[in-house]
Amino acid sequence: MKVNVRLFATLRERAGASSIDIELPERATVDDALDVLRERAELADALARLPVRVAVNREYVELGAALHADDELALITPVSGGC
Amino acid sequence: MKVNVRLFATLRERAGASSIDIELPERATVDDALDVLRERAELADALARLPVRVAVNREYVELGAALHADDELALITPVSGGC
Amino acid sequence: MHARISAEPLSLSDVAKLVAHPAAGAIVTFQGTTREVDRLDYEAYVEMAEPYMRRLLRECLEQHGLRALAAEHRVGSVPLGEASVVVAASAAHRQEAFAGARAAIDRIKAEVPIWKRELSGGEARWVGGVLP
Amino acid sequence: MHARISAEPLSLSDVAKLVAHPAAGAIVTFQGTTREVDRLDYEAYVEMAEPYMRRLLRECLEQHGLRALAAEHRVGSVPLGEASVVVAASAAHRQEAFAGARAAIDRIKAEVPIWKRELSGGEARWVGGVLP
Repeated sequence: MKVNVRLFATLRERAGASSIDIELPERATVDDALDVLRERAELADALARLPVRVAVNREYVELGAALHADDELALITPVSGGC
Repeated sequence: MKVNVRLFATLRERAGASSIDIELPERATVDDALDVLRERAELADALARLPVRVAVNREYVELGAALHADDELALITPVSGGC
Repeated sequence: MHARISAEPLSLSDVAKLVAHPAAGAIVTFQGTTREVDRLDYEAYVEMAEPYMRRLLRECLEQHGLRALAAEHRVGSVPLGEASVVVAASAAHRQEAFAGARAAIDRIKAEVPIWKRELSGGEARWVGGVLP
Repeated sequence: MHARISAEPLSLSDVAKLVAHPAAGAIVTFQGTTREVDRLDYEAYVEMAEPYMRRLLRECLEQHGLRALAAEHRVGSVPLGEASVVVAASAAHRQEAFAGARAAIDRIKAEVPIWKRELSGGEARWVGGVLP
């Protein structure tokens, strides 16, 4: 199944894209998606260095959460809004 | 010696004036001035009921502070500025 | 240190602008507004209140490590919903800006010679306060 | 509950007006401004940040007994001295208004998916932050 991955800040710059699609087996979890993303050359370094929190369909979720086809998964590196 | 007494809020309304002059002996203190003011018919009730802090020449002072001719003495009842 | 007693309506943005500073990352403001009654009438011992407020602001600025601090208090009639007092504090970080603005309004209410009378349904009464 | 992500300059007085209420005697605002660097560039996950901020504000309102709470966050370039975020909280009394405004900005900084890049002397770097 296809999942859309949103990228921001450092990760967006590394990937040269604000979103990418990845293929995952049916019943994959967020953790499985992260494994796939860590193997991508353009993200490997940054994902080894930066902690990430994951949002699915615009809600923060835990690593064990199940994914579904066409979900929007976002990689949230440490946030620095405010001032 | 003459001392000018500034009145505000409840005391101003009771006295029907925003300031009054009182006569005091030389070397009188703030406490002496308060004794004189408590004997005035228009202020007696209010001064028996309300606590007051005294300012002399626009600075808060203690009751023992000495007064001088033409000092400006203000009777400060509990304040309620702000909101 | 800007401290002013004024009979005119107060402007939040004007007071906030007074504390802007290139090294200040945080600005906190406080507005006290008339609520629940038709209006409040404020009376001040202006000749003392203004310099006292200025000195009080300087002490708060030093104690809380602020960049700037300003306050204005209105006198006369303040109708429902309008501001009787505005305080603005700026600091490098938000912790100090919040603490400084809070200290300033706490001290203004407790120490500055200003009194208010409440007008509600045709009745007027002086509001009990704090002895400085 | 007003929460907005905007590429336009923020107006303190507009956000403060959103929380005015006849039963609110206290309005506290917070502004975070760019300091010490030429500018900050903010990027947001707007589709999530706006509803998340709205929910966060509702929680702060309930926890602190506020009358109203509003916040706006700017994205794109924010030059030195300009505001990146504005929060306004109203409550019956100042205690709650201060606590509510403080809680809102603390949570916005720690939880909302927004990132900033610092630009200083021609150098750009993403600022390390807090993992939500």
